[in-house]
Amino acid sequence: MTRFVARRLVIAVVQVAAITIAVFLLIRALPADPVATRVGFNASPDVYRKAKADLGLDRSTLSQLGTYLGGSGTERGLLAGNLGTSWASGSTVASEIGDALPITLELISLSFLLAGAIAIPLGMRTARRPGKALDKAVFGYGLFAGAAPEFWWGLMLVFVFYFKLGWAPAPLGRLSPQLQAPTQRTGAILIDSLLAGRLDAFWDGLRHLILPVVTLAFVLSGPIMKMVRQSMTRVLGSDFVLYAQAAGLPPRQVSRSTLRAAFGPVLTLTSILYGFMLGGAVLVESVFSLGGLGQYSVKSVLEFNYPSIQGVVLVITVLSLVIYLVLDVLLALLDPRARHR
Amino acid sequence: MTDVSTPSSAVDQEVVLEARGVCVSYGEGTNAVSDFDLRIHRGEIVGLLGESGCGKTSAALALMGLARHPGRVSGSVLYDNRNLLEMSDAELRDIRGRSIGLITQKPRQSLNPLLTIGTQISRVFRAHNRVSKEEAQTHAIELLEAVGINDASRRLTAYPHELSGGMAQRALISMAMSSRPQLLIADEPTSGLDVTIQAQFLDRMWERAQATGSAVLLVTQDLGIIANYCDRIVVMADGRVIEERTVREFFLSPQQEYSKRILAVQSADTTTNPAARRLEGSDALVEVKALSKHFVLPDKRRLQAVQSVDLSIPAGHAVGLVGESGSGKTTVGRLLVRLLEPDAGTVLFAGRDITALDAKAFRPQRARMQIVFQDPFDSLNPRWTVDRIVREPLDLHGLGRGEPASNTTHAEKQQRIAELLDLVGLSPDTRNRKAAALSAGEQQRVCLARALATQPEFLVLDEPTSALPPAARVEMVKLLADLRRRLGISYLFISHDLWTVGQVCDEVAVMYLSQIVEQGTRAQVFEHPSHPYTQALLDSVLLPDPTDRRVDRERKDLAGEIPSPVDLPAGCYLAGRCPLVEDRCRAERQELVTMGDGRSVRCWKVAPATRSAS
Amino acid sequence: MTATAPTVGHPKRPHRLIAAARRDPLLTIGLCIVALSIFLALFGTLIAPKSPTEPTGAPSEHPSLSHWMGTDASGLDVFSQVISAPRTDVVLAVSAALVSSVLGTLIGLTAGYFRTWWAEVVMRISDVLQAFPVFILGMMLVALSGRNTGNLIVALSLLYTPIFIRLTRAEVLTQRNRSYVESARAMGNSEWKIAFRHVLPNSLAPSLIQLSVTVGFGILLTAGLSYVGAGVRPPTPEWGLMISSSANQLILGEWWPSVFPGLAISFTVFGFAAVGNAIERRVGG
Amino acid sequence: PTRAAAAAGEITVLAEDIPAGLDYDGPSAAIPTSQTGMVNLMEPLVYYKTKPANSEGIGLLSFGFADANFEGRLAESWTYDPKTFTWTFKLRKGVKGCGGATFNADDVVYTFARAKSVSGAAPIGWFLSNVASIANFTPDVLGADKAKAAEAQKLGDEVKKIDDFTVAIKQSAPNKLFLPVLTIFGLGIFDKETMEKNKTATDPWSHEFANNTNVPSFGPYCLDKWTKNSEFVVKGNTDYYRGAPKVTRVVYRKVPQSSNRLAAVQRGEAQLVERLTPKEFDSVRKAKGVKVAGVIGNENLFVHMNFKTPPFDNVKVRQAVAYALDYKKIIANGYFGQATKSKGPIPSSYPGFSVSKNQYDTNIEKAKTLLKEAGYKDKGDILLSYVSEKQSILLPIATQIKADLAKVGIKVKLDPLPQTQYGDRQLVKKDLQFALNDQEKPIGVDAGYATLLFFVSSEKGGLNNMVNYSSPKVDDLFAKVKNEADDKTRNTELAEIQDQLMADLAWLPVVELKTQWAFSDKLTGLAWHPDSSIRWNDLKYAG
Ligand SMILES: Nc1ncnc2c1ncn2[C@@H]1O[C@H](COP(=O)(O)OP(=O)(O)OP(=O)(O)O)[C@@H](O)[C@H]1O
Ligand SMILES: Nc1ncnc2c1ncn2[C@@H]1O[C@H](COP(=O)(O)OP(=O)(O)OP(=O)(O)O)[C@@H](O)[C@H]1O
Ligand SMILES: [Mg+2]
Ligand SMILES: [Mg+2]
Repeated sequence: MTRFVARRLVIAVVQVAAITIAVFLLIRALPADPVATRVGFNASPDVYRKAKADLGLDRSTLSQLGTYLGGSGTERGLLAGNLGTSWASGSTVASEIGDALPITLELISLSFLLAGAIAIPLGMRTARRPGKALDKAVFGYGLFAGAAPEFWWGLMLVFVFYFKLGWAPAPLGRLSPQLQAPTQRTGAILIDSLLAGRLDAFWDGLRHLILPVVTLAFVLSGPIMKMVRQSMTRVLGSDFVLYAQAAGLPPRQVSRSTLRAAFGPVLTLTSILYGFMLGGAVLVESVFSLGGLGQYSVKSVLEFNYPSIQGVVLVITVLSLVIYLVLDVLLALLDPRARHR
Repeated sequence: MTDVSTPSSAVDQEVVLEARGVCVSYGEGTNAVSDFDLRIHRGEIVGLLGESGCGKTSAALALMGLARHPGRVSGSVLYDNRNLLEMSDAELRDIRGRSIGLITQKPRQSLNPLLTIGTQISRVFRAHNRVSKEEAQTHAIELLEAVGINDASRRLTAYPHELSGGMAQRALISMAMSSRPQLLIADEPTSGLDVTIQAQFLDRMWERAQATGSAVLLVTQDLGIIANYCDRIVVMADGRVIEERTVREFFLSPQQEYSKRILAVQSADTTTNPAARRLEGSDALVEVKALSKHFVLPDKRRLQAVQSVDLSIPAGHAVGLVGESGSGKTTVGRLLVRLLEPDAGTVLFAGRDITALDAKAFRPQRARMQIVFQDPFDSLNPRWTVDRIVREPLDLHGLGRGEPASNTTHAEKQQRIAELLDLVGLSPDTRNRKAAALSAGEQQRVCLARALATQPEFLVLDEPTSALPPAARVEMVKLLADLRRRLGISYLFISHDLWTVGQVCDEVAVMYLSQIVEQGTRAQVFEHPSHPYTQALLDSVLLPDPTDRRVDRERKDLAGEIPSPVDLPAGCYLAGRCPLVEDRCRAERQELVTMGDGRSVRCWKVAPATRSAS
Repeated sequence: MTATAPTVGHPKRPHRLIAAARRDPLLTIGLCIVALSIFLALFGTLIAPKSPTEPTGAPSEHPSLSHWMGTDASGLDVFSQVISAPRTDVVLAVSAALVSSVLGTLIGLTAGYFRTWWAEVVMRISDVLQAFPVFILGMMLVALSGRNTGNLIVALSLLYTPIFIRLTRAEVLTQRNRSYVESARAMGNSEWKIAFRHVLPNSLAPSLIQLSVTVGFGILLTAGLSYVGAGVRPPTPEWGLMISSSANQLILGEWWPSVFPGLAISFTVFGFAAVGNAIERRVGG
Repeated sequence: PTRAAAAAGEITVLAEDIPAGLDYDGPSAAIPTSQTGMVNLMEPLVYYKTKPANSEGIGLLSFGFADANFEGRLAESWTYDPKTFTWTFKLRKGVKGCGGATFNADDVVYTFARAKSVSGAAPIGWFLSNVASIANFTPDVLGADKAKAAEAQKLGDEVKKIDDFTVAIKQSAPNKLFLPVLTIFGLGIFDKETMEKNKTATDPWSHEFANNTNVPSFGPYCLDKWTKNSEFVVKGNTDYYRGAPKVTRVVYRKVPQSSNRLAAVQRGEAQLVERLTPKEFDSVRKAKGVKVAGVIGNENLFVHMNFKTPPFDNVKVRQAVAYALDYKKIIANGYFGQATKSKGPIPSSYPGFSVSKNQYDTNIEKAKTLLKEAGYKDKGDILLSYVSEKQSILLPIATQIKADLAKVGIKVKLDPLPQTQYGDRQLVKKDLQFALNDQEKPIGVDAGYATLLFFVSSEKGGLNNMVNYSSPKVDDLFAKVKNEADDKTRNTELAEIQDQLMADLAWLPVVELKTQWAFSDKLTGLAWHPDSSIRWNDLKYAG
């Protein structure tokens, strides 16, 4: 097991190194740089030149890569753990990602919880009673929920529940404008507000998450439900469940082992979706102005903000690879057959 | 034979379980089991016979009120005068596993892959007995020892996938027996097992039934098992019971057409072989010397599949290769036609070392040697029609015997395909069908036609009959024997079924754990086996004759398990199981020694001679 | 190469498909939608009652007899845009799905059949590609090469190829152990011939199922890319672009320019998903 | 939420972004929302005097170059010595910054020294000083020779502390732009004491601190809380020398979608919102509790045609385009009437503006004739670029223009580009062929500055001639304008320049549009400033 993890880690390091360099080169091939935006049009060519040199863009790509990785002078490089400074705002990329990431994690984690809460019981029930009306309804739901783009669902929900009915808060971010945000500890408002004992902020934060979470959960629950159903059907039809019944084992034990055996594929799918959503939640994030990692990454690309793009790609890729690794470890813990690989 | 004596254990007339009008259905459509009636008495062993898919398993499970997902059971099953099908879940749970035990067809799949054997056994035990976890654990060890698993306490921590099929089956038995059920339902309990292990297992089950007086419902497709172990037989076809008799009556005078047919099949004898004669090495078509092959498993362990095998197959002869599963038969077969590269040793084909040729140069040679695999469906490209399948070798090599492919016209090929189909007894209208639309027997004939297309001189037949239903099996054996006579091809006939080998081959080689342990003419090996393993192997064969039951005679058992090929013992590989074992056996590797009558044996006790300094 | 490339909408045996469709209403609906969307992709711009790229009315007109789905903020006819959009959306998604499936299947086949060191490298690369944030990759590719259909196809294909590699490779890994492969070898076929003539056709099922689903994903991702500003150029009729440029007007009560294209996407993706599902039930078992 | 907002004097302002950084020599100085942060926290030396509000109630400024146009802010009064080109400022006493520091001459000297150091990401302070001809603020500071440049970056006696409350600033030549430049956010005065406290060895001018933490100055507001990318909260500076602001707390929040900002102001969740689309402004004009008001200030919609790329190198093609556009439709459908047809490329509110005698009204026939004369052949490969972030405003207009041009036989494709890419191509690469642009507002409020910025050829020192326009006549005239002391002559020369620009169609001005805001009807005092950033100190909220 340890050897397996170690091997995977080594591969992951190579992968991350490769992607870092690839992205670096890809970015330098982009057709624009942010010098003009930095300086504005009320300036002279000298100023542009100065700003460009400031960003190091006048040097060769290789030497820029060297600086990015190894740092220069007093500035540490990536190898020393420094993601650099955002060209758009001048803050460190690490701190900006540190602000955006918890928002996304909070959003997608809640969405996955909700999606799971819908999909798992329904999937299990329909697996136990295939062909019934509920099964058909749920099947249709699964096909339909995934068919519309999530930002459209989000817009429709905002239109109905905010603009028309006025039930939902404005899609203006994580908290109401006049509410003081709780002291930042984890960056996730719900957790921070509880830590700070700020129930008002907690409820407000929760209210602001309802529509985005419902939107995402709606889209996510389809594939998860399908997988639960499929996996449960397979396990329910398997001989060992039958044998457990034939041996007169208590039902709690039987359903526990059924669940455990059906869990692997569901966990796999969920992890892959979760990894995808780190950057893929951008559409919902922008409909609701949440300012998460996805929005940050899109903004970085639109701004041609090289260090931010680089940083966000790195963070998302590393997180995804870590998720996949954890997934494999979990699968191995769950299923002894997966341990020999 | 007219004397129909009562079975050795007197059947007590007390009814344990009675099924009336049981039906099982899986969703819409016809029932898998309909109107199933059955009565089982105390201490009785009832055999349930029928072809694959006729509903045996469904019926057996229904007796416990169970059905595979998403099946439904109806009718009534009376146990202890109560209808199982109307009981609450709690009551059912109390009966299942405690009063009625189950052993299933697929032992490994029936064990929870995520839990250790120990956990599973003690869970079942604790479900029916108020004991602590520790007590259950101790009991589990006892149970495993009782079914002949050595080192039981270590096995408790093993997961099902770490066990061999035989071991998994035993774990299942110990679970089924843990609460001493009154009725044991055994659903083809030995279908995955080797003959020696099968015999061992059935003996033990029989003994236990005798000892505890519990009844057994034994589901099987094998008349040999029925004849040897059962008191009464129930025959099923298409979900219905078509015949119910005592075993002796059944074998004497089967009533139903179906029963007659299967009985006829099993007792058929096609021994019309040319007289066995031993040929000298010079005119051997295939000559194998010191062949070895190992595989590296994913966990980097080394598995020795074949070890210094010598074999010679004279032109026009059929050599049988028998042995248990995993002994390396298939590997030898694949090495001979160079589907695998050997680690060491040579394969001379018509005097030429084919292992020395490079892959490209060897390819044309393939027209001269072919192989037929065990699973005919798996061997046929599922997307191709029979026509295209049989044409493929013609496209590659032409009509064979040196004729280049480019010289062959389309018409010639069409002609040849028709001939081939006729040769293997397939009707011309199969030509445009795909494999899935053919029966297993027909599929295997297609494989044979394809193999014969280029007029090869040598054919490896790797268990060509074992995936076939009994009737088709006999037909196939007849066909093979017939073809050999007509075409004069040499066979290496691989099988673990001694009967079919006997029908086809002149010579027999017996393999055990990567080595050949005995080799000789059919008569030598079958009639006077000398190696202890060969003896046990022959003894394990269950003949479909209720008057000569294995349980009634003295047996030459092999104890214990086959060692793992990854972790071979130091001395003789059979040492752990052999009745003749001595200290020397455990210390020394054995050599294959040729004896005076031409046969070779790998056992110093049987062939003590000429042991030179190795 | 004799390998039959999977095709959507042109099944090999139409009569069988029709028979299957009759038994399966969901498949019928799916096939109708797919057929309609392909028809519109080919002829949508021709049968559109108004020009989909020029103002043909006042801005933001309500749906009416002259503008069935109203007009958008630029005065373009929404209905004409909705039915012209498959030219972009469906063509783009279908081509991306085809390109990535062919590419992915071939790479997956070679990686799975010839298990050499570079197969391992290919797999690790496709791992990373899958971990790479989709939108950044899409936006960067589009920024690099410009906002046009061809480049979007390349971007989408790059995103979807790893899925097909993975699926095909997994299937090839099981197929290569089947006896028919060994029989073909015993027959004297070369390894390449075995790979392409025997293993490939038998490893297509997962890709075939995935294909239809991928078309749906492609439509959704195209729309998503448009929403974040990396899709095709306006005023090319494209559903996602229509939604994103009209999302602002929802609050002004102008629901029609964003609701209709959203429904169009839903229908189309639903149709492809339904067909994919039917294929799955038939082929995948 | 409305509960909290009800507290009198506290307002929520929504914009598409909040300040990304506060250092005007930093990376975000060009972003309008960042400028809003700077102008509300920092105080200039002098500023324009106010004028009576327009009919919509928006306060205006008295633009010009005379002393009478200006009022003292941190400077109480000033004198100018035309012989030595030296300005002497008497500074205000007793001015306190947010951190408690007291303002004096050192702060002014520090501010200019920092500007000259060009140590920031974008040296705006230096650039403005250079534009105002402050002595020794030459391009030498950016020279390639490091040692020489380092020497040039040191502040000499061009900005000199006379005593604690007197500072003298020397120009190298007379330049009318001196006072106007001092009003600009890019020369706001730092609180030296606090800045110095936060410097580091590698960052002696505290750029990091000013940009990311707080910019210490003497302005009306003090930074309370700043969550980047989310919200920017300020409190009134109770010590502000002009009296504590009436709006005591402002929450400036980022809401990227304009429709969401609109919704928020409609529901009373925000008191002031900026940069809605014209359509959205129009939709709330009659809403209850919400007011919409605006002013035609310095925003124009232009069509840029690149002089280096055919077919636009031909003046007849440019003129044909000008005749082809349907200005009425653009005003009606693009701006909902809140715009007027432009009369020239310079904002009409700027001193020196004059109505050019060359005007182009919609005339399809004339356009067609001109194209024929020009021998125009349509290749269908013209891309009309615009900033994709402004799509909701520009797309309908671009679509209209596309249709108008199609009528005369010019086929164009729309090409929305992200702001950054647009800026890069417009300002650095200068290769946009055909572009639609509504964001060119010269910060120096003067027709002369605008000319220098946009129309003087690069060889003659033109700053940002983005269409590669080059006219000897304009260059010559500008050389005169530059050193012209007499306002009248200067204006005549500028008028001549503007005639020429319109004859050449250096830029095609389409419409002058209103800068608008939507706000609570309880909010009063809104005034327009040339950078379009609201000074929250102007406001009064009776909530
Ligand atoms: N879970 C299931 N769902 C649907 N049909 C099933 C299921 N299990 C069995 N069947 C069908 O019911 C019939 C009887 O199956 P069953 O397994 O009882 O036969 P069997 O005689 O035990 O066959 P075998 O010898 O192959 O074990 C078969 O036609 C089979 O296809
Ligand atoms: N490709 C392979 N990789 C690893 N191990 C293999 C491989 N092929 C065969 N083996 C192992 O080699 C041993 C001999 O296998 P082989 O198939 O030759 O046995 P067999 O006698 O034909 O058995 P069976 O009767 O089950 O067909 C077995 O333990 C098997 O698990
Ligand atoms: Mg069965
Ligand atoms: Mg074998």
